Amino acid sequence: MYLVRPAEFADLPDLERLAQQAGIGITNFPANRDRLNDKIAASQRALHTDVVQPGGESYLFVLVDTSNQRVVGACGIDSMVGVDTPFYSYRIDDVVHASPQLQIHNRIPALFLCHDYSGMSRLISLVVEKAHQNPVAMSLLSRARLLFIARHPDRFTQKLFVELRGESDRHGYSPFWDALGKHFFSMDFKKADYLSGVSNKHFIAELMPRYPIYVPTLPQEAQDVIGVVHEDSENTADILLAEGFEFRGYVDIFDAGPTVEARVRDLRTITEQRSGKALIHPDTQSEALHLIAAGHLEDFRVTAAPAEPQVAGLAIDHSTQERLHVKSGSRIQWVAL
Amino acid sequence: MYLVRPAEFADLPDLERLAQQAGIGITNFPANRDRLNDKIAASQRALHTDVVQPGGESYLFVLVDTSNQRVVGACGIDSMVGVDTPFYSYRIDDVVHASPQLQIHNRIPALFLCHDYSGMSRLISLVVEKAHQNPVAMSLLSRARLLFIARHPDRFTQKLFVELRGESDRHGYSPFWDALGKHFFSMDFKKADYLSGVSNKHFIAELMPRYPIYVPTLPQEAQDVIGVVHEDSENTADILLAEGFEFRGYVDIFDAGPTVEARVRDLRTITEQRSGKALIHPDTQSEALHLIAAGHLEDFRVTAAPAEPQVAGLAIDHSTQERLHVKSGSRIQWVAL
Amino acid sequence: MMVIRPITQNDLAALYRLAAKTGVGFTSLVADEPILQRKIEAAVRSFSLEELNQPGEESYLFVLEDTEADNIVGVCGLLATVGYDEPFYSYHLGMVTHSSRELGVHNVHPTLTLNNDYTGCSEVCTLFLEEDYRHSRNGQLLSKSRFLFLAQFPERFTEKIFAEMRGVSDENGVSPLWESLGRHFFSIDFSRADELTSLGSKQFIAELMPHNPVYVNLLPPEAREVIGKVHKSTEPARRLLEQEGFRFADYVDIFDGGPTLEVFVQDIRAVRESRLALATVGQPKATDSGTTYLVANSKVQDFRCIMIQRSTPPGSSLVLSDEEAKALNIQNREPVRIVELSPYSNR
Amino acid sequence: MMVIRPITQNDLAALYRLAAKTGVGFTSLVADEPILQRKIEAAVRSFSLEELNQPGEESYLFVLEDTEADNIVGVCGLLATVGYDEPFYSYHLGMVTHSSRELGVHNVHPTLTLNNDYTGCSEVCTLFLEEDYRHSRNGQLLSKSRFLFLAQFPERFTEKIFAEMRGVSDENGVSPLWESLGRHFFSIDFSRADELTSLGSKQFIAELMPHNPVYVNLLPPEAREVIGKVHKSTEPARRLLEQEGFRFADYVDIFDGGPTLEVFVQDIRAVRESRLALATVGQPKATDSGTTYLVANSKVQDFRCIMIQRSTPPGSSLVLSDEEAKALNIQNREPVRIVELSPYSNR
Repeated sequence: MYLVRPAEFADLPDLERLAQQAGIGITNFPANRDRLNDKIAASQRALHTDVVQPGGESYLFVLVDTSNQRVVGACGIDSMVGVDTPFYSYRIDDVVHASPQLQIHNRIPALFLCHDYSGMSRLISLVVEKAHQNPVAMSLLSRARLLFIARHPDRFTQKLFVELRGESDRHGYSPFWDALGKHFFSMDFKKADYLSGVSNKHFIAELMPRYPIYVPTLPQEAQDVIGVVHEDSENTADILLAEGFEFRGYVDIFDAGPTVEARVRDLRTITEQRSGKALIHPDTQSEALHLIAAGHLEDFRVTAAPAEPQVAGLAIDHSTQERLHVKSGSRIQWVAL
Repeated sequence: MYLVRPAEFADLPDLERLAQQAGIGITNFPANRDRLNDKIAASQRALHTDVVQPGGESYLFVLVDTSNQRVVGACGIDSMVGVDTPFYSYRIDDVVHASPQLQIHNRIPALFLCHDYSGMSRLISLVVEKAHQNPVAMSLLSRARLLFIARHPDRFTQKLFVELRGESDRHGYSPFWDALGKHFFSMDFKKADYLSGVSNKHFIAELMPRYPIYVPTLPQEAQDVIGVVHEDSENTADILLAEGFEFRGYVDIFDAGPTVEARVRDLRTITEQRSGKALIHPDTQSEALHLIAAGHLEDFRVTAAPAEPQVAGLAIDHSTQERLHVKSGSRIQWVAL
Repeated sequence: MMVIRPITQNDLAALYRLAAKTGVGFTSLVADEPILQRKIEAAVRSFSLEELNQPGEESYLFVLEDTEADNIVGVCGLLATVGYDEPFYSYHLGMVTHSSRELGVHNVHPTLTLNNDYTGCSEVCTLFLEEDYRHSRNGQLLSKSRFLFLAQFPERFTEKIFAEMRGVSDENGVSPLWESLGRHFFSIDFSRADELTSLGSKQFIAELMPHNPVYVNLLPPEAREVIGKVHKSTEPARRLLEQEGFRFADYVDIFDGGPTLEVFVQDIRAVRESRLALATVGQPKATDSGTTYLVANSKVQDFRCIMIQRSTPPGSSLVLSDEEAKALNIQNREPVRIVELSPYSNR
Repeated sequence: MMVIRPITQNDLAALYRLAAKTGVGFTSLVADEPILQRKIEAAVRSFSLEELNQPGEESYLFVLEDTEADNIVGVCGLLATVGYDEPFYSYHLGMVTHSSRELGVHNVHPTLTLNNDYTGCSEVCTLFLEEDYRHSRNGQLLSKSRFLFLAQFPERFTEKIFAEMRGVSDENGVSPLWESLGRHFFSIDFSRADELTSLGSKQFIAELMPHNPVYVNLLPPEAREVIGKVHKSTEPARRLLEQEGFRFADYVDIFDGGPTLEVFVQDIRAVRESRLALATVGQPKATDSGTTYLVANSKVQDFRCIMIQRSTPPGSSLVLSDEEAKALNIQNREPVRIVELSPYSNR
């Protein structure tokens, strides 16, 4: 079985191993021990602080294989991006050029550098070990964050967004980067990708194009990957789209991977979640898997288990009860998987 | 009592009188007999055509005082703007300029000429004679259009927008125009306003600024009216906001009046409307006023009358029945006023 | 003798014959009789204005006549102002720098920005000489005669003047810059765009061209290379103008990327060094050796310009032969303007 | 005698004294010892490079010395290139035209566009002369001596060179253009922005300034009027450069709107008309009447430039007095470069 809980310092070695497997294109999860340690520290700090509105806190969660207590996945939430330095994206906007005289009506897509997502909460870096990339684990890890948000709405903004990894091959070659970013950064994709994970991002403001880039003037292979999700992230993308996240024409400035967004209140997990008491039935008959969450902040835990919604609450079995550290009658949240 | 129905050619003299009273700033309702005649003709043509998707049709409705059968108001719907020539607006977008070194983070609003509303349905030109500007008549005329859209959804887009008249004084002086448009059009506001109602609008593309206008560089009095509704249109604005229309940062290119938009399915009139049979009760007791619509296309009629929702349908009285040209058991739509 | 004079109504057939020989990419002279007729009429009207205090919409068109063969063999022109009747577009080749001290990166990005910066400026335009006459410095006479007109009548032109140079295209008229840039925005062929422009219809440029700067480094190499370069056949014309003081000021043609050269009229060598002299009709010492000079009279409607040779530099007076005086359409003691045909010829 | 020579390490105190007298708006010379020390070191290093094939990051700083009073009274400079160490910003004053044939409307809108177009270009910079010495053509000597250096060492500079002119501001240092435009984007005072720039910190300009063209006609009249205008005190300097061939090429300062003047080095009058002559140390006929000439030696590190007067134009050799030869730091038969101090003085 799986459990999602906030990351702890003891998880560091496991997280480092995960990050090494993740590879290029996951800028928020760099294989750098210090940075990972900082991320855990930041998350712990956020969980122990009395927060009344989002202000740049970041939360890191881990997916635990309860059979051996190993960390096999991680994900996070930034309560607000763009607090210190603006958060950059390209907005794809059509520039309309029409000549009635020539009966030409051209809609020319162009990339506009913008910080439209500055000030918004972001779901980040869903990473799961290959062997555990099954639908239950993936869905649990992804949606557990939304249950956390539902439980602590004041800590996040009303809208959320997620960046999906764009096309690049295993050597880190990105056709989009090669056609565009390279000219402005004078470095390779790997390095820019790494820097944007570890540096203060000033360099983006300093080096990025100030004027819109007309898409048709880019080489065809670069045009072809704009807004396209990396093969490895297709599962993640499917889960998010099923949740109600939508692509609104924003892409990553490095690899042109799409950004998807949604209002918290429109998300399937949020609208369908119920809360009530934990009812302990040793022999719960139901086969219907549920995501079940309990606890606040540092004690927040989510698992996926068979359960039976009843009028008084949710019927769960003993092992689920133990995983969640709840007693009979404890307040829990749940949603069908 | 009042009735809303599609405009007919016989309404032309009344409409001309109304347009003269409306004055400057209502570019879609110019006091020009030929243009008004064209508008009626276009509406009649649209109503008699088999339309499967919006394609630029326009519909014109009149508000009739049934006590004397005089036309005392008008409004319309364009099924899709920007079909022949783009539909222009200014989008107000913040340009973010930040210097970490100086600890300055400026958000500078700028006006971007755009055609973001091209291809969308528009509610237009709500004009009501002064003596009839009471809440019932205003609300009836405004919301009757929405019931028409509900009845004929394929004829309109999923989103609607309305332009609200911006600030200008009785002499047609607009501080925004004076600071901005004047420099680009080399004519006065009155003339530009008139031209944009009667001409093909090419001149807007030809003469408007191609680069964004930084708002703080405009004179204060021009800045002050950006997105501000003209005093005379405040009632109209209130009705639309109550319906669920929202301001999304778009303003008129001439007078900077705000544009409001909504998804059809989110509007109060749409979500609250019910349909069922007309139940004729000679002595309906209810005092609750309802908007009641009947008929399709050229036979579409809406009135406001006391009525009583029942399980089988809506109980209405005889005079209402007559105004709507319905029989007992006819299919009608209604919504509480 | 080879004589430069204003075009007249009688020159339509000759002008049409020349226009037919110009070929693709020569937008200022197309073989279309009504257009050429209008050009001639505008020129005749412009030359007929004896008093002018400032440049307006005048266009001056001159022809080179072989008086012995009674043949018009070349044409050149001056426009008092461009851009008022129809917008005049160029790309400005600018730069944007980005640097990050933290990363030690410093990038300079050249950009192309659409503009109308030459609006209201005078233009040196329309130069064509028949193939058979491309010898004996006829090309120089044709091109530089205009500078004596400028020197004599500066009030008819703006302080700055420019010339557009034909850009690079291959034998089929395919322009690398157009293929990589313009085509995306126009959805029409280069030749069609060229044709529309030559017919004086330019609104479509504003409507279709990109209004934001285009980053040159994002264009393919073959397009980058031709920005600011002239067509091989235009290289001599470019050198000639540069010797006279014209300079590339980072403006290029929006279609083929050909350079625009500009100069302040008073800085043109042939203007700055030209001087007035009184003509004495008589027997000049030697007229077939020594330095070659351009000589022009000081008339507008009856403007004439010829080349002469003298072995001693003329001073405040200039002895002209009967034939020369006749070609210049002047009497004894009339003022003429004179300058060495080429720079450094007086050193 | 008044002599121009390269600055040396010993001139720090004198340079500081001069810098303290320059006042607000003179960003290239601020009274800050470490900064001035660095400037001197850079100049000494630049002059010490005997062989150079292309311009790099050299900066040349010259002083004007009154050898009798043993006093440094002026300073002037040349930069080999700008914009590489720190971005160099200007506004380009361009035009956008809009016309509607249907309505018969034709509008020309001037625009200001932020750019780095001068990146990599040489600059004529830092000119300051003590008040007491503003006579006897000392200002001309100070300014124009640089042109002889340019003429002698063109490989150390770019083909084009420019000079920034101080723009309009009132007695309190308030600039009308800044108040109407820059202030909205900076949220800091003009003097603070000016200070930051003079400290060599320009990243904030890219970060804060508008990247889209600004329509000049939307600015208040007092701001429009000063675009491309010089401060009253700078008018003589502007005239002097214009006489030498510098021209306003539609670039202005991003803070105060002061004009940038530019020219191709070979088109500078004092460069074009300068020539080499062999110096003969002896007894010149008269040294206190006739035409005034600038004379410079042909050395880099030991560059010297003085003014002399001669009543007959010097030819291929030039007779210099002992004192003059000593001031120029030359021996008999060494080559010197000479040019008339002012244009037209040789007509």
